[in-house]
Amino acid sequence: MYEIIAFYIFSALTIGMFTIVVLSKNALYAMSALAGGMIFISGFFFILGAEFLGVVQITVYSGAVMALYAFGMMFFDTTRDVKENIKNKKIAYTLSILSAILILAILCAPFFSGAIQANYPSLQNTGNIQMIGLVLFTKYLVPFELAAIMLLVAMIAGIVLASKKMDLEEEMSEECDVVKEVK
Amino acid sequence: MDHILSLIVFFPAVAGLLGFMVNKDSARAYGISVSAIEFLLCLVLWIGFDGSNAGYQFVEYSPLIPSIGMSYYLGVDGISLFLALLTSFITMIALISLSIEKDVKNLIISVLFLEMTMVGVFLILDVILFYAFWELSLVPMLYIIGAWGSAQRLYAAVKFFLYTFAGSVLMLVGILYMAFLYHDATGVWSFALPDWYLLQIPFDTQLWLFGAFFLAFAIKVPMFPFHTWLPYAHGQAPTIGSIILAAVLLKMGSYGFVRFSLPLFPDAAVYFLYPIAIIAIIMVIYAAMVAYAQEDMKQVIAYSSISHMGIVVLGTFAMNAEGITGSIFLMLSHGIVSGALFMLVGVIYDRRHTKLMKDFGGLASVMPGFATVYGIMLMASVGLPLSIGFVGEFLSLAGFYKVSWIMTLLAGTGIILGAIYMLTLYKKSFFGEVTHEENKGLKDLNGKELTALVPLVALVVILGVYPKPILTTIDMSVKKMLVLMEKKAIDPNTSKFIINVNSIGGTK
Amino acid sequence: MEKFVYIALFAPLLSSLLVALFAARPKMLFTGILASALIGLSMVASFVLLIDVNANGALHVKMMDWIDAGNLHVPFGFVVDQVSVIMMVTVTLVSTIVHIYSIGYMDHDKSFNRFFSYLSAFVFSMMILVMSDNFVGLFIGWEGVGLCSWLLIGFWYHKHSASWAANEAFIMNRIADLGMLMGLFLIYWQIGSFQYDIVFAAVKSMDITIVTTIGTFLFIGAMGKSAQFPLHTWLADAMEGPTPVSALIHAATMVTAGVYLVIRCGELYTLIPHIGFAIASLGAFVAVFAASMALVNNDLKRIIAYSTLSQLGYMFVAAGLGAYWIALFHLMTHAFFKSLLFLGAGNVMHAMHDELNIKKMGGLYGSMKATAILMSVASVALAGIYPFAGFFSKDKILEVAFNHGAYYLWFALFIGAGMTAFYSFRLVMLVFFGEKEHPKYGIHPHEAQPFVIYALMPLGLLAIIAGFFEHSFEGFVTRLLSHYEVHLSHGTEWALIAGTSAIAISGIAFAIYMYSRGGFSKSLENRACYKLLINQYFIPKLYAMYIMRPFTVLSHFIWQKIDVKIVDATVDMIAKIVYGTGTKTRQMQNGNLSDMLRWMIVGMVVLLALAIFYRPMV
Amino acid sequence: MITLTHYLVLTGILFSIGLVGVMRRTNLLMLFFSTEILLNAVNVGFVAVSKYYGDLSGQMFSFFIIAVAASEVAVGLGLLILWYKRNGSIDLNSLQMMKG
Repeated sequence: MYEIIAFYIFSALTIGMFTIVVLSKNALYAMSALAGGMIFISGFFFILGAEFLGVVQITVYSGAVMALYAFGMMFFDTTRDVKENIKNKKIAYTLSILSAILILAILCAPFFSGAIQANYPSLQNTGNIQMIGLVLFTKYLVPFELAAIMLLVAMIAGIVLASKKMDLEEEMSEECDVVKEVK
Repeated sequence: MDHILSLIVFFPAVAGLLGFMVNKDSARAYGISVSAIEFLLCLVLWIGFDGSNAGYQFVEYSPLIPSIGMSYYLGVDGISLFLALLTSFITMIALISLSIEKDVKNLIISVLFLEMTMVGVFLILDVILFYAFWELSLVPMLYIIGAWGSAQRLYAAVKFFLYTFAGSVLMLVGILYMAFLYHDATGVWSFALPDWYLLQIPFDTQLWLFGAFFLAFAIKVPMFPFHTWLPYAHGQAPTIGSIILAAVLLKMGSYGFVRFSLPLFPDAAVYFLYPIAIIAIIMVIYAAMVAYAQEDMKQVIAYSSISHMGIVVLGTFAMNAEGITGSIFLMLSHGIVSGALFMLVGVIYDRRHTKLMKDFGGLASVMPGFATVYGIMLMASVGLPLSIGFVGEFLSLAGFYKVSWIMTLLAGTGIILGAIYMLTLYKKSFFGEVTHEENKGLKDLNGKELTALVPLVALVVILGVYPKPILTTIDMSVKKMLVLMEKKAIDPNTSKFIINVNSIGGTK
Repeated sequence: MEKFVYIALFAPLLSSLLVALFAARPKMLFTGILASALIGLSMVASFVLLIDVNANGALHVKMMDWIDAGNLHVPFGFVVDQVSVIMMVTVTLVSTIVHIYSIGYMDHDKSFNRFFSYLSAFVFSMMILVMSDNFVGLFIGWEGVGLCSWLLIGFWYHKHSASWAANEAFIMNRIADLGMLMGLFLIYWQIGSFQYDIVFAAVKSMDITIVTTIGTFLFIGAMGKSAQFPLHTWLADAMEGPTPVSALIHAATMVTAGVYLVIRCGELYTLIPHIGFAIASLGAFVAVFAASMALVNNDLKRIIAYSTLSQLGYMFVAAGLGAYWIALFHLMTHAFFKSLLFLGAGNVMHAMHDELNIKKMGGLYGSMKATAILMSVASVALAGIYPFAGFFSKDKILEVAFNHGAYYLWFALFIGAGMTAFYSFRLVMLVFFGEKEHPKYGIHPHEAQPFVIYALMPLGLLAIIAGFFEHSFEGFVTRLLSHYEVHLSHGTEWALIAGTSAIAISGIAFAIYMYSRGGFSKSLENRACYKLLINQYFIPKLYAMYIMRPFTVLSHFIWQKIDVKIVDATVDMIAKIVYGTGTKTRQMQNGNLSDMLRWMIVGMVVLLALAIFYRPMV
Repeated sequence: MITLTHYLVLTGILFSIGLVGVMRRTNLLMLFFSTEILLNAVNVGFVAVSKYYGDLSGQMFSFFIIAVAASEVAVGLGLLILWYKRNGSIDLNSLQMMKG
């Protein structure tokens, strides 16, 4: 019973939040809504018994990612309303709805759902986090390590990119301008 | 002699690679000597060939990728022997007659690579490798037309390439499906043609597979209505390209019919016999009429090739020893004759830089030698007895007569129409007064051209008078193939048909 | 004896090849002499064989295998029997004389050597044709003579009309050859062999409809070579060739090949008398048809050509009605007097500087006595006056027609005989007698060289006496060919002979009477029937209008409209569609990320849809 | 009773919202937000499937997706800053260099 109530509440909240993210003109609102939506998503994880992921979701998304966005936003000075020139809204909505229906059709179709079998059934007597640890460090060890490296690379890349001096390019573009003027 | 087939297939390519190191000035001599050695090798092959053995000889077999049944499998029988000989011979002659100066080294290397692919197509027995050679042969030809052709060469080259390439895609599908069927039936993967021969395929499947192979071969032959790449390719190709294209490349298509379509899918071949025969007849008449309307000498010969290939196809689908042997012999004779005719057009093009018949007239008095050789080739082309052209045409038509006399009659109009366009061409170019001042000073054939043409003339006459050694060798293998077809046919009516068309008596 | 067979056959080939070596050189007298000598050698060998066959019967030689595929075996085999040896003798005899004659005739031609090469090649082909022991061998000769005829008609290739006529002759012959080829195929698939003896043995037990078909197909072949209606137009045009060629090929030998074929297949045609009768009817028709065209023509050589056509018709009547030996006999006598007529005409042409219009000649007797006498002899023989050769053979043919109860045929031939006599003497009168027209054109005729006249002497002699060999000929030939029994009473026979002779003589008399008084009035030329005849019944024009022109137009149509505009355009259109799609879809790549994302989503939707609607394994 | 279908419907809805964002937004930062929505929607789906089929692979995938998302944000934001420095705008329509 609680599960049902929780599910619907979280669903409503998440959908609401994300809709704000997509539709809001104010970047700050959008970001805040996104952060909220992330937290509500973690709620689903808890309902589904994936405590570990729930925690990761909160820390990584709501913590790290959102913080990054916040910093970015400060940089771009997006407190003003975002001016967007949107064309063909109808196409956008039609496509989205169409894809949603198709995804649902695929996911809910019996021929598909019936074909799924558990590869690594979770053992009832062990906790979720323990299980994840077991699977992560056996079956998914290599992907895990690769993910780690990827994160490292991403971090370095982010630092390098953000701190890159733009002087060279600016000079070049100035030169280009000069050339254009001469022409 | 154990590895002579490998040697024959790969010698030109290896020599072509080494050719990059040869000095530009001696490239031509190098090319001629390589092709001459290749021709000698083929002659050695013929000498070593056991004429009383209808099966594959000089077989080389070594697995390449055993898990999917791909192997390196070479072998020669009466059907392929002479086509390989023809290839090496024509390549040699074409190189001797070569008159291009520009970038001649690259041209010769291309020709040598082309020779490898052509010989490979005829000698390989592994179907995947066959397909590889089949497709590879397009590349040097594309290059030859595209780099040394005349004004519209790129259009012609691309058209040639894409058209034939598109056709063979379906063949690849067919090949893979065939291998799948073979695996289904035996549990073993194999792409070896002799293995496939033993496979009986359900009737409906045969129809589809036959269609897949047919398209590739039909475009190559080229059969109506897939022929339009040919006039462009011939019109734009340099002389050497035209010679090889007409003499050998077209034969790959008709060889495919004999080697694949008939023995692999006998029921489908019999089932599709009449539609194909009708197409062949259309080819014969239609191409002959178009040839008559042409103004360009080379186009006349290009369309005449289509017309003659129609008779080749007809002979092949006669399903009897006379017809198939005749059609293979006609392939050889057409290779020699059309090669020579293209060479002759090249000779006059080198002198006058035009191929339009209206620019000539009265050449017989200015260039008597040229006119004589041209006349001989022309007569061989219209199938005069005691010239090489007659034997194949006679046998092909004779063979098909057993299947249908009315169709033979229609196809036989080819010999009338052939005479019409060829004689008209000859009259327009060689007879009459010399009307153009430029033509008065034309030189007759020079030593180089004579060296190239005299062997062709000699062959035209010799094989016209005494074709027997070639015919009997071909006949042996053809009969073996017919027995195979009759035995493996699913539908008893097919077997009955094959037996019937191979026996004397009872024709109306 | 085998070596004589080979000598008879290959001496002409050797001659042709040897002379061909000098073909491109300017005139060399020895080539002509060499060729004549070798053909003469062939003639001698033929005569030796004639004697031998007479004594020992037929000779059969197999040289080597030729084509060998499936069940089909064709050897190069030769048979010298009563029929072929007669043909050989006739061919080589006429050929030798024509060769010698040509040395004089072609004296001033710059392609003298080439001419002899072609001429000898023709003799070789003709020898193969008559000597072969199988149908395919016959076909070799058949096509070979066609080729040589093409070469020789178009010998003066710089003349447009000559090369045109050459092509016409070759192509018309090809049309007929296709029919013959079909006949050969049918023979092969019925019997499995092309050998005459096997085929003729087998046809006796075969279904009559198939024999009929074979007979028809073979006769179609014969029609082309012997220029029977409707394939006759080429023969008159073939007169563009040098006159010796006309004498040899288009009078004496090649055109009679069709008759030879029917005679050779006599055993086959006896089984199908209805086809034989059709052949005879066509022959009778052509005999009158061609003679009528000869009545008014003014071209010296064309008159003789039509006469040849008409005489071929006579031969076909005889052959069609089963009187094979008579056909062969007429073939032989005709060869003698007709080639004589042509060669005489050649002398006249030379004298007149290649003027061919007989209206422009006249009174040549004064300057060309020998030629005039020879041509008169030939004309008399042609007209069929006793005791000249034509009388014996032609009269027999009329007798046969009458005997067969085919009175229409007989009547046609009878009329034809009258016409023949008339036009022959019209020609003689206009050329040799009457008023001299030629001085008006500044021509001073002169007699040919003496050796040319001497060369013609044997033909003249034969034209006179050949008829007396009738009975020995019959005895010799009917050892192979079937006898022909005439059931007419002696009285009827005599009446027929008298009638035929009467109409021939009256034809001659009429011609002499009319033309000694200056000929017919000009007003006749405006009559419709004159127009019809002088235009050869408008048949050549009809062919040009309704066959050649439509063919040319259709060919151009097929090329430019169907091949380029439809077949090729379809291919190009496919390419253009592909190319155009590329150009159009390139606009998707407008660099706008938002649009690209949209396309991405479209792709995703499509894939999702595929995932739902396409399930191959279920 | 909440079934898998409920979760999948939810996932579909969330994903569509993300798609709307992807197509609608031309501000690059907002575009990033939308991609986050897409990723999260998928995560929910994975975890739900993981739960209802008793297989941890789904959770594993979610885990890696989160890792990828984090990296993406790091690199993406870096690039974005770079672009902004150069052009003074992070509007999509200013990014037309790939026009073919």
